[in-house]
Amino acid sequence: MHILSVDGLTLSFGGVHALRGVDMQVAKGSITAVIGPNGAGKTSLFNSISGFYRPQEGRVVFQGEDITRLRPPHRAALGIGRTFQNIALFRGMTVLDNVKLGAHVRMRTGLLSALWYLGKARREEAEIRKQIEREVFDFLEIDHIRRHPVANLPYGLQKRVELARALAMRPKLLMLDEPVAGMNREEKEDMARFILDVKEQWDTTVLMVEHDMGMVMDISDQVYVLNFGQLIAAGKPSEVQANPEVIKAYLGSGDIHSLRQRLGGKTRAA
Amino acid sequence: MRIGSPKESYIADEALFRTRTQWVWLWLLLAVLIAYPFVANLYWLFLVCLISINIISATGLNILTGYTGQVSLGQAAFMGVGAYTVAWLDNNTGSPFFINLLAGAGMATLVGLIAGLPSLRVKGLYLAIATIGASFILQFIFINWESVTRGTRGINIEPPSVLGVTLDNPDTFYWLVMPIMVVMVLLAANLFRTRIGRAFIAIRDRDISASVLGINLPFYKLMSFGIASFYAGIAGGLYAYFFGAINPESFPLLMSIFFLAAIIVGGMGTILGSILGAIFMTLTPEILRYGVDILSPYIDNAPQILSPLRTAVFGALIVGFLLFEPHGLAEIWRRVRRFFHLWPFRT
Amino acid sequence: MDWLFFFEITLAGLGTGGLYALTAIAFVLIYKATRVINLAIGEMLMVGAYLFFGAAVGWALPWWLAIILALLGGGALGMVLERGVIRPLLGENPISVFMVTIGLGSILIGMVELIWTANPRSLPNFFPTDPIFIGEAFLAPKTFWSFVVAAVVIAVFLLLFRFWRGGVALRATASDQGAAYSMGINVPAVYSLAWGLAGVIAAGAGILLGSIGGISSDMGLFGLTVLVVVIVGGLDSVLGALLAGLLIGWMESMAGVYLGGEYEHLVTFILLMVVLLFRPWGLFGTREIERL
Amino acid sequence: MLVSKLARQLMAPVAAIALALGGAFPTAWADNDEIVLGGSIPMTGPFAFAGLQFDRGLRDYVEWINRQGGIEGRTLRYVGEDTGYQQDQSVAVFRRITSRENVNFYFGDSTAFQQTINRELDRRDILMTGASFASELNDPERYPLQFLLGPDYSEQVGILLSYIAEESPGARVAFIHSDTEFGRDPIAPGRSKAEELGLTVAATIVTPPGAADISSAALELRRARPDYAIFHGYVLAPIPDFIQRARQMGMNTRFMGTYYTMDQGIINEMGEAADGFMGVMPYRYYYDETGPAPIMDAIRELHGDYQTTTYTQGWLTGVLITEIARETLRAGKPFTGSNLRETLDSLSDIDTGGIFGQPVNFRGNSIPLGRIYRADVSQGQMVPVSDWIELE
Repeated sequence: MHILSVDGLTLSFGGVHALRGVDMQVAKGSITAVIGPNGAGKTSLFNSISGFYRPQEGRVVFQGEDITRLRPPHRAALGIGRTFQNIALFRGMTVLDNVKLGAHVRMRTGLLSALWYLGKARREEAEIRKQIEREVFDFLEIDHIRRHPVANLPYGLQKRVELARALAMRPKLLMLDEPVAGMNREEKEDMARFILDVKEQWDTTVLMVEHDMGMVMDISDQVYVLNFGQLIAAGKPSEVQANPEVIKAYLGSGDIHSLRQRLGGKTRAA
Repeated sequence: MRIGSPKESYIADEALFRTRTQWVWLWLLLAVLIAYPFVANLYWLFLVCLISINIISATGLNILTGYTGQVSLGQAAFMGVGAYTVAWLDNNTGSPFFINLLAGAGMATLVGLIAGLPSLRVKGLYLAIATIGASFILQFIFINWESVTRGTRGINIEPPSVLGVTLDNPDTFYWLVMPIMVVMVLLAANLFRTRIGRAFIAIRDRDISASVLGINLPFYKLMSFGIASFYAGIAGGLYAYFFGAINPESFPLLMSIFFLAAIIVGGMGTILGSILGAIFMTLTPEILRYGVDILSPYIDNAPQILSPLRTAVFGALIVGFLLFEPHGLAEIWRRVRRFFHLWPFRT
Repeated sequence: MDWLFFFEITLAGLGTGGLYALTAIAFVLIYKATRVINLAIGEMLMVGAYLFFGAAVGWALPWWLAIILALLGGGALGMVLERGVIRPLLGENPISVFMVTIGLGSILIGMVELIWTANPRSLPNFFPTDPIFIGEAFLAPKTFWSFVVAAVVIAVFLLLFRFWRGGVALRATASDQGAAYSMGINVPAVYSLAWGLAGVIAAGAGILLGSIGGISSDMGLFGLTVLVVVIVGGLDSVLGALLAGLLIGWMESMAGVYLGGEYEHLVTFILLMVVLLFRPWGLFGTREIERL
Repeated sequence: MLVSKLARQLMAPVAAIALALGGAFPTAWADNDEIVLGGSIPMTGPFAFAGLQFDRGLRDYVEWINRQGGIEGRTLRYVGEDTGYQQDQSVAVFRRITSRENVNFYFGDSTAFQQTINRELDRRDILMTGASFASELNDPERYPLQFLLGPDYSEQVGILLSYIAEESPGARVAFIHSDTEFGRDPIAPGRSKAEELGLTVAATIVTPPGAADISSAALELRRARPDYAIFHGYVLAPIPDFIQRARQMGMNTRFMGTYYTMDQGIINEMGEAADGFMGVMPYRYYYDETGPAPIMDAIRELHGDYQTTTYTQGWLTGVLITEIARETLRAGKPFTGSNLRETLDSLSDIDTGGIFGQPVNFRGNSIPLGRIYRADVSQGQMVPVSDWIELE
C-alpha cells in the first residue's frame, strides 16, 4: 500500500523547468530514497511534497487524499514531517524548545488557557515533556543537551536535534533532506541506525534525499533517480545501481568520479 | 555561590521561577511594590504609574516585534483606539471602568487585527510600513470623527472608582495600575511556556521551518498582532483614566517609536526586556534633566538644550543598543547575574 | 467643471510630485545598493536644508556657494552614516537595520535642534520671482523652478546611472552582489557611493523644499510620504519612483482642493494600504520569487 | 488613616532606601509668606520662540514686583520648567513642581495640557492660566479654575470680523487654517459670526500640518477671490508663501492674522511682503506709546530694545495674578483656587497698567478685548488702525 504518491508533477520557475512529469510511489513502512546529480530537482520535489512550491501540473496524494492544494502547515497536520538540507533549527532556542515545537500540531492549548497557564495548558505541557523525554531524547541520545541553545552545538548533533524535532510530530511520513551530509563516518553510522530504528519502532515511512550512495544502498527499500527534473530510473538499490541511464546521468553531470568513489567506498565498507 | 537544585517533576522543571533564590527575590520585589506608595511622594508615584502603563504597552509590542519578529509602528495608535473607546463609554454609558477597559482592549484588538491584515500578504518590513499607514488613518479618524472623539478638542474622562474609592490621584491609581501591570506581564510570561509562544518565536526565527512543523503562519501572525493590540488597548485605557483627558495629539507616531525604542533598549524577545526598557525610557528624560541641571553652571542656556538632547539621546539609544548590545539591558542584567551566581569564581 | 482650475491644480500637484520623485530616487538608490529601507531619508533631507540655511544665512555666503556646501555636506553625511552605522549591521536582520534608521532620524532632529533650535526659518530666495503662465494657467515660480531643477537633477542622475563607471558598478552591485565582487567591483566603496549620492540628492531636495515653504526640524515628515511613493512605485524601481512621485503629488493636490486639506495625507496612506494589500511589490517593483 | 500611619512606621527602613534611590520625598510646605506660581513652560521645541520670551517676561515681572515690596508684603515666587511642548512632559513637570512646592497659581503651555490637567486643578484647588487661547477653555462650567490671558481664538476672529464688517460691509472673507487643534479652533464660530455680520464666507481652506507646499491651496484662494483672508493656526510658515503667491497672481486680498502670528517677527521675517498685513493683538506693542501705560514704561525702562508680545504676556500674567492675590488677601480669605476664582469673578475694570489699552473685564474665562494693527514696513512697526474693540 502506498502512503504517498506523486503523479505527473511539473514545476517551473519563470520558464526553467525544475520538475517534469515526475511519478513516484512511496510504500507504507518503507525507506525510499531519491537520488540524482546536483540540480536534478530533488529538493524541488521535496518542497512540492511539503507544500512550499505549487506545481503547475500533477498531483500529490497522501494516504489517499489529494493534498496538492494544501498549504504546508496543513500537510504537517496530516502527518508529514521533514528536515532540511541546511539545518533549519531555531537557533535562538534550546534543544528542548525546538523539539517541543515539533509537537505543536499534536497540542491543543488555546490562547486563553495559554495566558493563564492553569490546568489544561500546564497538564498538556507536562505531558508533552514526558513524551519527548521518553520517546525522543532517550531514543536519539540527546537528553544531556536539552537545555543547551542549539546554536552552540556541533553539526552532527544539530542534525540529530532536527531529526528529533521532526519525530516529535510523530509523523506518518518522515522526509529527510540529506540527513548525513557533512557528517563523519561514525556519525553517519549512528544516523543510519536511527533511521532504521525509526522505521521499525515508530511505524513511520521514510522518504529521503541523499548523496551518500553507501547509505542509500544500505538502508533503502526503493530508490528513485532524478536527472534534469525527470525521473530516469526507479527500483531496488541493486537494480538502480546497475542501470546504465543512471551511470550516464552522473557522467553527464560530471559527477561520475564521485559516484565511482562512493560506490567504491560502499564496496569496501561492505 | 549557588548550586543547581534537582527538579522533582517536569511540572516543577517547567515553572517560571525555579529556584529558592528566585522566589526570595520575588517576594522581596512584591514587598517593595506594596511599600512603595507609602514612602514615595506623588511625583514619583506618578512616574511609577506612567512606567506601569508603558510596561504594559511595551510588553505587548515585544510579543509582536521581539518574539514574533513583526515590526509595528502602530502601538501608540492602537493605544489611542483603546483610550478613545474607554473615553466614549465613560462619557456615554457610565458603565464601570473595568468593563470599559476590557471593551477598549477589545476594540483595539479588532482594529489591530484589521491593520494586521497586510501581514498575511507581506513579510517583515512592509508590515512596519503598513502600520505607519494605519497610524495615520487612525489619527485622521481621531481628529475627524467628531461625534465620537470630539475632534481636536479631545475628551475628558472621569476618574475610575473601585468599591467607592475614587482613583483620581497617583497614590490611589497605583493600586489599580500596578496589579494590572503585574498580571499582564505574568500572562505574557506564561504565553511563552506554551505552544503558542513557541510558535511565535518559530515564526520570527525561521518561518519556513515553522510552517513545516504545522504552524499556520497567517493565523499566528494575526494572533500576535491581536495580542499586541490588546495590550496596547489596556495601556491606552489606563492612560485615558490616568491623565483624565485625551486628544488626537496624545498618541503620536513618536510614541510608537518610543515603545519600539523601549523594547530595543530593554531587550527584544524577553519579558524582562520590556520591563527594563519601559522603566529606562520613561526615566531617561528625568535622568537627562538632572544631567542638564548639573551642567547648567557651565553652559549658557543649559535648559534650552534639554529637549533637543532628549530627542538625540533617544535616537542614540536605539542606534547604540542595536549596534553594541542587540539583546539589550536584559542581556546585561543576565551577565551581571551570572557573575554573582558564580561568584567568587571567574568563568 | 472648471478645466483651467483643474489644469492649474494638476500643474501644482506635479510640482510637488517632482520633489517626491527626487527624494524617492535617493531612497531607491540606497535600497538598490544596500537593501536598506532608510526611514531617515526625510531627516537627511532636513539636514541638507539646514546646512544650506547655515551657510547662506549664518555665514552669509552667496547662495550658489551655500548650495554647493550643503550638497557636499549632505553627501558626507550619507557616507558617514553608511560607514559608521549601516555597514556594521549589513548582513544582520533587515529589521534591525530598519530600526537603526529610525534612531538615526531622531538623532539628526536632535542635532539640528541643538544647533539651530526648533524655530521654523525661511530660506533666502534664489529663484526668479516672475509668475509663470502655461497658456492661461498660472504656475507659482517657485513651484515651476523647483520642478525644473528636480527634473534636470533626475535626468543627470539617470545618465550617470547608465553610463558612468560608478553608476555601472552600482547597477551591477544592485543586481548581484556576489557577481559584482567577482568582477572586481569594490562593493563597500559602492555602498559608500550610493549613500553619498543619496545624501547629495536628499540635500538638494531639502533645499528646494525649504525654499518653497520654509524649513523646520519636523520637515523630515516629508520622508513618510516619500516612503509611500517608493512602496507604490516599487522599492527597487527608479521608474516607479518617478511615476509614483508625480502620481502622489497630483493626488494630494486634487484631494487637498476638492476634498479639503485634511484629506491630503489620508488619500496617500489609503493608497499605501491598498497597494500593500493587493500589490505589495509595487507598480514597477520586482516580485521576488522565494527560493528555499 | 491609622493603617497608613502604621504602614509608614513599618516601612521606615524601606523608605530610607527609596529616598537614597530616588531622592524622592514629600517636601516641606512652602513658606507662608510666599505666593508660588508654577509653570510648565515650552522653553524648547516648536513653541520655544514664545516660551522663552514668556519665561523672561515673567521673571522680570516677579523681580520687579518683589522690589516694590511684593503683594501685600508677600513675595511672589515663580518656578518654571521646560516641557519641550510635549503634553506628557508638561504633566510630568506639573506633578514634579506640585509635589515639591505649595503652588497657588499655575501656568500651562498648551490647550491639550490645560485640558488634561483640569481635573487635577479641581482636586488640588489651584488657579491656572496659560499660553492657550482655545475657545474650549473659555467655559467656566468645565474649566472653573482656569482663565485666559485675553480673548479666546473665536473672539480674536470675532474682533477681526467686526472690524471688517465696519470697514467694508458685505465683504468676502476666506479662512485659511492648519489642520490642527490650534488651527480648527475658531473656524466654525468664525463662519457663523461672519454671516451674522453680513459678510460672505468665500472659502475655508485647510492646510495639512507641516505642509511645505501650499501651491494648490493658493490656487483655491485665488479662485475664491476674497477681500479679506484670515490666517489662523500658524506662527509664520506658510503665511509668507501665501502672500507672495497672491501678489504674483495679482490678487489684492488683505491678509489678517491672530495673536501668535502678530508679533514683530512677521515684519522681520517677511520683509516687504509683510506690508499691510493686519491682525488682532490684545496687548500693547513695546513701541506703542499712545496713552498712559505705567507697566509698559517699566518694561521700556528695563529693556532699551524691542520686547516681544509674548514677553509682555509674561508681565500680564504677573499683573493679573497680583491683582487676584491682593484682593484675596485683603478680603482675608484663604489662598485656595476657588477663593482666588471668586475674587477674579468679583473684579471689574481691572487695571493692567496699560498692557491692555483700557480697563479689562472677564467674560466667562476670557477677556474679549483687542485692537487691530497693521504692519507698516517703512516704519518697521505694527501701527494701530482701530480703537480697542471689546466684544459683548
